[in-house]
Amino acid sequence: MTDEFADKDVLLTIKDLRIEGRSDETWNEIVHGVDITLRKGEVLGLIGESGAGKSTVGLAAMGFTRDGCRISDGTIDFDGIDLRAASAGDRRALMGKRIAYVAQSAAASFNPSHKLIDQYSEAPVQHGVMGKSEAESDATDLYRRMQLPDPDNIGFRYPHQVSGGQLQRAMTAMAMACRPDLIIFDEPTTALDVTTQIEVLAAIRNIVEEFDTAAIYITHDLAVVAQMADRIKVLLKGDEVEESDTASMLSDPQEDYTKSLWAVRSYARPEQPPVAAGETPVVSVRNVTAGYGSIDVLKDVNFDIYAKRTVAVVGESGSGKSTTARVITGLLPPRKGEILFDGQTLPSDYRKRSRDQLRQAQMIYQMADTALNPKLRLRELIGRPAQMYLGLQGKALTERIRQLLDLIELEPDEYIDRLPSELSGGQKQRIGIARALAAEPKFIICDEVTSALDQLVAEGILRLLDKLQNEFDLAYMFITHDLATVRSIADEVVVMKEGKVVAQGPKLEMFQPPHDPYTELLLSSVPEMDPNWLSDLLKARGEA
Amino acid sequence: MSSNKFMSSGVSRRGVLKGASAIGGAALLTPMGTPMARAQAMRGGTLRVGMAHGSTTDSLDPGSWENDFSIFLAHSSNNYLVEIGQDGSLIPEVAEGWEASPDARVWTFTIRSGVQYHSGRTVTAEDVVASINHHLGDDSTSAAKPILEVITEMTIDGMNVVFTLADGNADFPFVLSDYHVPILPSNNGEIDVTSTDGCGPYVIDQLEQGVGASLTRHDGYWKGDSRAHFDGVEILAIHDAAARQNALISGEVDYIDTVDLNTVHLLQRAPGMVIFPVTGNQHYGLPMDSRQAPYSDNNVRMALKYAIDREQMVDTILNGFGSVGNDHPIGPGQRYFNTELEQKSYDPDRARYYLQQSGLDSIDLEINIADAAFSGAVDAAVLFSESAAAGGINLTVSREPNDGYWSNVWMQKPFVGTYWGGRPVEDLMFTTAYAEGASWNESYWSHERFNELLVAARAELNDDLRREMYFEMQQIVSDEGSTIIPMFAAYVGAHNDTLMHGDEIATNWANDGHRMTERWWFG
Amino acid sequence: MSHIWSMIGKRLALGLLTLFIVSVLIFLATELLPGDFAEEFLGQSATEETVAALRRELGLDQPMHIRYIDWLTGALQGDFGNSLSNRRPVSELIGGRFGNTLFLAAYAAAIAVPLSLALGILAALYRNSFFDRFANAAALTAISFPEFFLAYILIVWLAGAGGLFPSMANLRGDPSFGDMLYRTFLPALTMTLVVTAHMMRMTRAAIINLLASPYIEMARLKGMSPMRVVVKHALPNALAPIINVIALNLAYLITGVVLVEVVFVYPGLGQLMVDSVASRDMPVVQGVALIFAAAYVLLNLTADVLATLSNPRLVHRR
Amino acid sequence: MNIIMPLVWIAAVCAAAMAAGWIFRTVAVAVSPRAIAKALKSAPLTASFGMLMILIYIVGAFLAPAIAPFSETEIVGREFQPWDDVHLLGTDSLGRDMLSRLIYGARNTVGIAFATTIIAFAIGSITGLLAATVGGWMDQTLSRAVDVLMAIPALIFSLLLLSIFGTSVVTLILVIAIIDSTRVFRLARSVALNIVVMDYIEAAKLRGEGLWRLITREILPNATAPLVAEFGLRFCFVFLTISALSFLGLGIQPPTADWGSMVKENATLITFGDITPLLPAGAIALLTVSVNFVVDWQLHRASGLKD
Repeated sequence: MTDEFADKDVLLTIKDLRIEGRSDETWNEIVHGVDITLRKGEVLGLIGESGAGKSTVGLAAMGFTRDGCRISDGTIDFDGIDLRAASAGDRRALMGKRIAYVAQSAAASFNPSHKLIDQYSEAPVQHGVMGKSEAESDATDLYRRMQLPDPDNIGFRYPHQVSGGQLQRAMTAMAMACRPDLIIFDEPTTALDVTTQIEVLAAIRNIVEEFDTAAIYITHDLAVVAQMADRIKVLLKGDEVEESDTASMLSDPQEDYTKSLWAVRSYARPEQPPVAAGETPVVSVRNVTAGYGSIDVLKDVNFDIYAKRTVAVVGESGSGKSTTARVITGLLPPRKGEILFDGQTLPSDYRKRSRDQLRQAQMIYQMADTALNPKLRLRELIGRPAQMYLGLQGKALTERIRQLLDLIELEPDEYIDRLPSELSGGQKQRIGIARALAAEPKFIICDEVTSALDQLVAEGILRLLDKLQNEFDLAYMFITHDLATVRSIADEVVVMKEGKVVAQGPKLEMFQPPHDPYTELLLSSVPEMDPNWLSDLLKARGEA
Repeated sequence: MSSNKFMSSGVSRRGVLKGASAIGGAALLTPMGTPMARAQAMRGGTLRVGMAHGSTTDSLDPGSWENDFSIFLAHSSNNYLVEIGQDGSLIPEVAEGWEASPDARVWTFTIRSGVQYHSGRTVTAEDVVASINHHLGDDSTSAAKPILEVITEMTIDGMNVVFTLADGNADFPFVLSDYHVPILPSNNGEIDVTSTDGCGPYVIDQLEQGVGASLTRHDGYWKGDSRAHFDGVEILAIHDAAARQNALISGEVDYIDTVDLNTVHLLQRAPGMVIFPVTGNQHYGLPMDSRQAPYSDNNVRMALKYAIDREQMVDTILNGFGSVGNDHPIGPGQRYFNTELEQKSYDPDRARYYLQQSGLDSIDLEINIADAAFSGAVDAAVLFSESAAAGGINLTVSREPNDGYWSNVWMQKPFVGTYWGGRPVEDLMFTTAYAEGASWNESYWSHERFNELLVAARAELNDDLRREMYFEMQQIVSDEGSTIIPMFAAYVGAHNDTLMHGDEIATNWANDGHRMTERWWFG
Repeated sequence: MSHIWSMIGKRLALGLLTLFIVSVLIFLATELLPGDFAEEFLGQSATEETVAALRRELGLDQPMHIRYIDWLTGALQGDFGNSLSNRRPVSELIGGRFGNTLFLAAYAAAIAVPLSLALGILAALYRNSFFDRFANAAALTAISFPEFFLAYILIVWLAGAGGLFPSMANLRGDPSFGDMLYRTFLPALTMTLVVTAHMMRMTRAAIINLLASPYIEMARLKGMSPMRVVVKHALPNALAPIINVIALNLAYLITGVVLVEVVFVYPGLGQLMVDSVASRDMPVVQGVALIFAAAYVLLNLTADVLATLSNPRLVHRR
Repeated sequence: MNIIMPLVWIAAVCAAAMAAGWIFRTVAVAVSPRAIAKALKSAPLTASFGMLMILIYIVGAFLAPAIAPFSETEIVGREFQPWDDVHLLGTDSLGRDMLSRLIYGARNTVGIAFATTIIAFAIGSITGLLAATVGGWMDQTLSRAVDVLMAIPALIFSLLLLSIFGTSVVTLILVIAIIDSTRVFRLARSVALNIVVMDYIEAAKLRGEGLWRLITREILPNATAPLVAEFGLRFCFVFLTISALSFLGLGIQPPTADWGSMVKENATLITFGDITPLLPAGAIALLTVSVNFVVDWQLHRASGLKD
């Protein structure tokens, strides 16, 4: 595919880019010499796990660095303009006009105080490209091309009135407002559900092709980048690993690191023997109807979880997955139905449960950042449940904390007195696991525990959970929207939609056709490594 | 000595028992006034006065007047039966003249005819009776009630009003000069306490209590051109001392009362500024409850009297504007001031001596005081505590809130602070604050000999005998009294040099006897 | 929008409750003060007889709860009683002074609010620069001087002999509007200095707080100038805390400036309140306290309504 | 009016202050243990200057009897003596040594302000956190009560309370603390409302933690940054409150030296161009600015903003 662009003009040249970041009052190099050459109309995929410097490099392509970062060396040449030497004003004249940016979270990147269309027209009006009314009609036009619903009026809404997938498309439209030569896409679909992701990917691809815009597409999801990019560059901790055109990168990665990235999806939990007849489930959810105010979020939900088994609860956001977890933990007493634990009915409000009942069911949260008190050291974070439930004190407690750290594969001496802020994302999630284990529970709810993590790290966490399950005979309820995760870890699957269970059964059964239509939609939306997957899927759906 | 022809030998004794306009008409005030100055007096201009007092809760009821704003305003818009002259003598005002019976129990006052109120009406004898009756009776809330209660009967005889007193009182006309007793128009025997009408030199056009008042000259004023030279008067309540000074310096007012003594020497340096101190009878005191130990022991009281550094107080608290006191309330300018009494001075050894007399080496005392007692009272107490230490007296100063001081601390706590504006005659002062059982006997002091002398002197018409009695009473109060009176404080005002006044200045009150609007002029 | 109206209604009801409790508290406090009106009014010259007579006359010999209920009954019918000391209706006594207080507060606010917003925005824009640090230090210095002392300093500088402005804010004699502005310039300036620092610091902090937001980065990446980023993108989202702090300071300008009134001889409510407390003139104390409390409640309510209106999420529900 | 000279002076003072801050930082970094030295190194000059000043105040407060040339209460000369060799800053309205009173004033003023602020924060933050954590009726009751207290102007409220309960130092501290605590309550509550929605609070609740531990171990540590910032300002406002109260005749008991009262006692001098009253006022201002410089720096560190 490289040949396709060989005769086009070079738009962007980055040579030996080095970027430093400030931490602990000193400057440390975080990007160690990256080169990029991008021609007009070409899409470059930047891939790597978090901390690889993808976003930093992407922003540097605009001559921009975040606060606390600086470009220490290298050249950035955009269409003959030396961005490092250019004045701040000159750079501003390019940004938004000739180089545009699409951020990861459109919900956070749209200013909540202004209407979409005002934010759309800001760049064209301020850069003097067109007048306000012209920009507004142009916006409507682009919204239509982005296949946004009600394109004539959607612009007059505020960001919070528009769904996440629509916002992401509106943001892409906004980036297009001045018809830039280059767009930086910074993980634009990471925060979206699989089903929504497809629509956004399709819209982005269409518009980029239509206006022949060059793009740098940053992501950690290989399957996604395979659909979008002409060439792929792999980064690791600020260093270039390798670069080649998409097809050869997918079929024939050269470096070990790239190969390991490619191998992530191969992990699968071994098949478990069927549950013995007559065994009492650890947790039973019985006829649960629950909700907030007058709205029922859950409608008559039923399922069981047995010891040493993992039940994956899947569905889009808003389908009632997390609410189910809140009902089980007792944070949200149900309107109807009950929760049984080892065959015994649990009090519906957690405040009425005994300490032992509380101990038996633990929870691991999606965002380790908010789930760990940032002001407490690991000793206390992990030790507190052991101290509270098991009455451990002094030496015995310390010993137990060290055991737990060993279990989650962190070196006790090094970590026991750290603060959460001194850990990486994966390590934080491990602490969340250790904290749950410290209570010596029978049952753990894992709420999207890997969705905020890179694939390599996520895989580590899944393996760890798996190991612990076998070791301690744990029952897991695994809430996720990622079917790949389900495939690798679940024994049984519960599919939820709009508060109802639409399908449930053993994993193998669920992944075998025929599916329930919603399950089918979910399954088919999981991106695949095949560069033609998106085109084929859209075509198939278009025909259907 | 004929009762109706009595003439005082002393200057200020003149005309007490019988007063009358000497000739009348234009020369009305000549004998007592300041003819030189008045000859130069010029009409015109609006006098702007900044007063330290004046509260939003002030009222027009004369029985309630207590601060200088009300009193100053009262003298600007009202006349009284009797005026106290700049030399301390009595001058007939609404009363044309008076006569007393030989025992000084029955007094006949003749009301001047043709004295006009602002409203145009003329003053009648009924008005006079009503104005005084306002302060009497069971329901009276007037502050003047205690001093007027001596009147047992008032009868009207044409333009004469005859007062019958419970006991003889040679100083009765002074009583009627009290600022609470202006002559006001009456209706059915009652005065209207919501009206601003009066028969004084200026008409109140606008009055906002606690803020200020505007007055214009009363065209029909009976004293004619000899008094009230300003076209108008503006009185402003400026509570903050610095604000008052600033108003004067920046020319927003012409005169201020109660200058901040801490900085008066600095104010003096400002161009065109005249500091105007008047040493009268105003004195600051520290009364002790003589019923309570240790103050019931006169040795302790004497120890305290010698442990106070009076000179330092006058220097520091008054910045020199005043004189040392000798623990009795009679000022050096008064008729019977005891010139033979030894002046006490700071002597820690004698303080220690007296303390030993009461069997003590040292003593711990507490004084409860607030600046409400007098300006600089807390500082004075702090100075006292420093000087008393040398005499073996450990005095702790407890500052009380100004708010509520007079009801909660004064006459409630055993050792406090007080001030007295002074009274024009000895008897009034002693009767009010030193007589046994008097409402304002703030030290709960009682002395047999003193009480006898007080009654005797009041009705005594022989001047020499009277002097002797008052001398002894001063001696008693000074040596055995239960109030330390360390200083007599001058009234210190300040004005710009365009303001003129007579050579002599009244010492009975601040602001030229509160009659400056009537007596002063712009040069 | 209906939810905003219901919020206003609810808050007004709560506000009335607040006013009621304030009136009870103030009444109790006035009762607890040493001495009563009769004693205070007659002062040093009080005698037992005259005090008793005055109490009888004013009904102060009635038990406490009866007097409160009497007052409350009147107040509920819009009659706030008469001043005990000069017998004038409280509404009349307060009326003019309330106008004065509002005028001065509005004057000071008209200077202070734009000034502190501008300074806060500039400080946020040039954060950690010399300008920022200097403005910060200057504002802190200004608020760390007691306000009466600030007033004295301003008088020395700007009034005094041959000064530019009068040292007294004398409103007697029906001055014109322009004249009023001139005469009350110094007190307004003093109050401006007192409140500016707080509002400026909050503006700066609220804006800086948002500068790490993705939408601010987005605005910068759209090539917008720093000024536009701060004013158009950060400020509208920082309005809620700023409005709150402005409301608190406006309430202070109305209720907290008794010392400024004293120094500039300005007949406002603060002085009336202090005078009335000193003389235990309960109806006046109650009247002023209720005005102060109402001002506080209404300003807070206004702030909350404005803060709600400034947030599209709360105005335009999904 | 010559506008150049004051500007030159301001610039000179700023430069001198920054130089002092730089020297202090250099010395402090050199003598501190490594961990502290690393943090100190990052301090901007303003914060270094602030720390230096706070240190000087603390030393002054502790060593007052040793440093002050005269005693706090002794009358050593005539009133308002000008500055000279014996009385470096002259004497006050009673003839007490100004410099000595300023030094003793540090002890009294800072001590009282500190005690007051501590109490105000103890009451305000505990109730505030309680309201946010428990919510429901507890929140309603406390919030409404605070609304009522705040609806009464602070100065007038303290005037009332002090008139009722007397003006001893203890009452003064308690009255100001209680009135101040309403402001702290509001802040603590609003900060805590953002914290109680965090997952780690939910986790602690589900663990069965008691209210006290929830507040002290889980919420409070995360609310300290804004509370500390407020502490800096509130601390300084105590001086002003005392000063305002002494204007109304209700400040600290004499003859104790405290800056607020000293400003009031000498304030009229400023009218005549005598700068003596500026000294206690300046002492307050300098401390205010210093404290807030340090607080700003700490907040900046806590906020994680990196510019």
